[in-house]
Amino acid sequence: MKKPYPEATSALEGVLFDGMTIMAGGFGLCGIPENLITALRDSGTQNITAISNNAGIDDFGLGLLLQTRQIKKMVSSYVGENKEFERQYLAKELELEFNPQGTLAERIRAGGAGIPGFYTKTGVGTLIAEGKEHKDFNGETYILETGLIADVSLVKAWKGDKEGNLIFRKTARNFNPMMATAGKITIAEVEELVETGELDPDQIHTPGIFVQRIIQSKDLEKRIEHRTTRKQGE
Amino acid sequence: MKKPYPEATSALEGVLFDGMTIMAGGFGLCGIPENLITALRDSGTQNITAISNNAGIDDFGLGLLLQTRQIKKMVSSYVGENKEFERQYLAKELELEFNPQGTLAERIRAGGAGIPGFYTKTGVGTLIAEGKEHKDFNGETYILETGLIADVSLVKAWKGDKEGNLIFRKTARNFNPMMATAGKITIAEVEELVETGELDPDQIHTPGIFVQRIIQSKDLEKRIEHRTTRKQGE
Amino acid sequence: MAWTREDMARRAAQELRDGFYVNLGIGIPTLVANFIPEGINVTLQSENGMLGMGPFPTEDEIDPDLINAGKQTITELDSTSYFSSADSFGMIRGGHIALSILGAMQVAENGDLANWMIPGKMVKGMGGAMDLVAGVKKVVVIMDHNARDGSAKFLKECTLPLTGVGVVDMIISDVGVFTIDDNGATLTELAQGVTVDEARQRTEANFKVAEDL
Amino acid sequence: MAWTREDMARRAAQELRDGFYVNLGIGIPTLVANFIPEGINVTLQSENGMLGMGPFPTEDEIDPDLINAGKQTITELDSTSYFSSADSFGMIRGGHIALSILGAMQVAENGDLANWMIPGKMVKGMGGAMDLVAGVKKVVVIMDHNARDGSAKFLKECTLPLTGVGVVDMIISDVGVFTIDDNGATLTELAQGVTVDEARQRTEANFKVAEDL
Repeated sequence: MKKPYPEATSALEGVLFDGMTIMAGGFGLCGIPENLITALRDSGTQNITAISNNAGIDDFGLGLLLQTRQIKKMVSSYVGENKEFERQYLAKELELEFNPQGTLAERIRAGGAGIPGFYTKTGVGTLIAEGKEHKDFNGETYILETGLIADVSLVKAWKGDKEGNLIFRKTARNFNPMMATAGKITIAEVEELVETGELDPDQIHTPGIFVQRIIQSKDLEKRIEHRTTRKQGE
Repeated sequence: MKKPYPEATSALEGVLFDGMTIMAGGFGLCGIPENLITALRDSGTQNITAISNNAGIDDFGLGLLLQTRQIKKMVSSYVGENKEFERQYLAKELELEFNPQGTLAERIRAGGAGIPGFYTKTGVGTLIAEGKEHKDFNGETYILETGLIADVSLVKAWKGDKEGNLIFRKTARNFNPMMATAGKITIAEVEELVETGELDPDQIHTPGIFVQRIIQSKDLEKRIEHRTTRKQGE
Repeated sequence: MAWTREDMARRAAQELRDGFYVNLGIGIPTLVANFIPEGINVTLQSENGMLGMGPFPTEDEIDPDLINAGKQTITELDSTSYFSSADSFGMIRGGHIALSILGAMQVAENGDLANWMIPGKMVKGMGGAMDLVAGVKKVVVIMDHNARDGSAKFLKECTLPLTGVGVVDMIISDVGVFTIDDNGATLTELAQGVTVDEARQRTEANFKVAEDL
Repeated sequence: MAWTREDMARRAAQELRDGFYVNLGIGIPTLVANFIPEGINVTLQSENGMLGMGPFPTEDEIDPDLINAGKQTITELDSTSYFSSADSFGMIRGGHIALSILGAMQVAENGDLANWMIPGKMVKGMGGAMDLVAGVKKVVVIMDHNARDGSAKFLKECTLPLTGVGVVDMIISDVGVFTIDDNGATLTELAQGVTVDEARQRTEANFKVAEDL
């Protein structure tokens, strides 16, 4: 039951299949599993349903899998940064399911926590509510949303140990912790893979039980979408 | 909007009323808000509904409020450690609502997160399921449980800063983080109240938004229920 | 001379109260952070998982792991905490954020909001907007009072797909300020140089006019 | 000579597999930790919010902030992580724990379990038992085969209020081992000195007998 793998390609071995559902962590390009996405592209796996808050940009993140037409369907809250996405979607080559961002996050958390459904007021009275069960609690109306799980979750953390315990850094945390819980198999890439015992047990964001395989990232680019700055002294 | 208060009595001022619902953190006697419980007892507030995993022991924890008959109803998962509780319950002086521990934890988390109801398979086919809505998901039956909130939540953390950011220690974390989110007013007591900026933002378990008042604990006893040891070298 | 974008942002900043936790949308709402009144301490939430958002970084401070919900690089403060997207939207959905300020394509007189989708055009997605308007206690819209073609955006009923039903509490536009509650909409302030008549002309929604105008 | 408590714990330990995450109940199940086979690495979960539970502390190591679900003082390991009760039961309910070993008052031949309540007696509460049996992949019961008055505890149907319906996969008692699946219960092992006849005599439940017995 050794969790560490030498690199992304071997870490994906034996768990991929055409038509599978993948979750990929990240918000925009922040905190995305770069190595694992590249390896998934190179695997040639087809007809993927990808659950990810965004769809990357044309030449980075999940955009890489759109270029190669490996994605059949996206479940996301916002895909505005990707021209190839737009082209495929308008050409009906790609299915798309929009979820409000908080509903998406909660559905993934629910999937990992054995909650098959929960009620939320997000989206009541909008297109999102169509066809969903409505129920009143204390005089307010809510809609039923269901839990989500994935065949494989790909997550990115800052530090990890050989037991699979993970620590995230700043806003690169985002969807990664919930996705780690919602994958039948979860594979993590970390910037620093340390010996078990080096992480403070009170500070572990994702306990190792949720992580089946782990690699240390190589050649991370960590691209920035909107480099916005102020002048020194402002 | 100053959150720090000098001690427990002043921290409770203006938020207590007879018939109120209180959440109190802790598992057994581990991680309980000792100072705040004592101050709540001394306030004389009556007819309290107390949501807490356990009911303390006769002379410690919530047991103090049972001695003084301030609690009308307990919502708990296990109350086996408290003789006074047993006496009052059998004499019908005290109402009791048992929740499976995980359901209780999730109901509190849901209450804080704006989820009025969720489905779980815990308790299906048992007394717990009686009168609750049943629903099938993917061929399995689940029951509907509702979110819980409190007028005031009393929580105990290890460290806190003046913004109300909290860090818990070891298994003293337990129910405290969710209860912090589920109180209309949340009051925290911490072993060490530090200046804002001293806590690592990646390591904060409870963001200050959930904490309205904070005190530094005085004279903590941190009583141990079952002191179980091994011999040196075993 | 109606209000500029800065005027609108400055006016929106007057809705801030000391100790508020606030979420600012992308665009003009972001400018509100520049006009926080003296002595008022507010904490900005970024729904991608941060409380206590600081200013944009200097070139030296740029950190790819630290962005806001608009995917811009930002900085942290002494008070900052980070959390997951699930915890972030638990905070939002659970009603812990006092105020959300965001943009709009259309607002209806009952507070309906449309700001995420134009049928027939490529849809980018609602992001966190539906969660914010459903969960945050008070929702303030900052918008140009009319569309580029001059058509009204404050309407009897929204014609675009909704983001939320009856969620908007206040509109701040170049024309002035409208409040919306169970009794309908009320024009409560006029931008300098704008008359009640002009406000009516540029608005489709029914609204009352506050007595002091 | 039937199995002792230690024998039962030792037999239960054979259900452990390398890499398993396991939750051990209070009482005899706790003893299982003493019999983990050589070369098998298991991680113990404590539902009050800990993964990677270590042994009891020495006097010097006692820490009031570090207890197990039985409220006993314990220690941590290199692999330990701590989390909230909500996260802990998310782990349990979500099916991430491979094996739960716990005690029972009664088990029915279809796997129904009763272990939390005797009507008319003071009820202490179910704690995490209902969550564990509903969420954990495999549930093993360790129990004395008969009650103190000699009555059967492995029954056609439980008479006490249930903890879970059809949740028990295996019973390890002083009599031997029974497995339970969709086809009913099967006696698969006998404790030394116990005959199939004796097992039948001491059991109310219907069960098949494995061919090799």
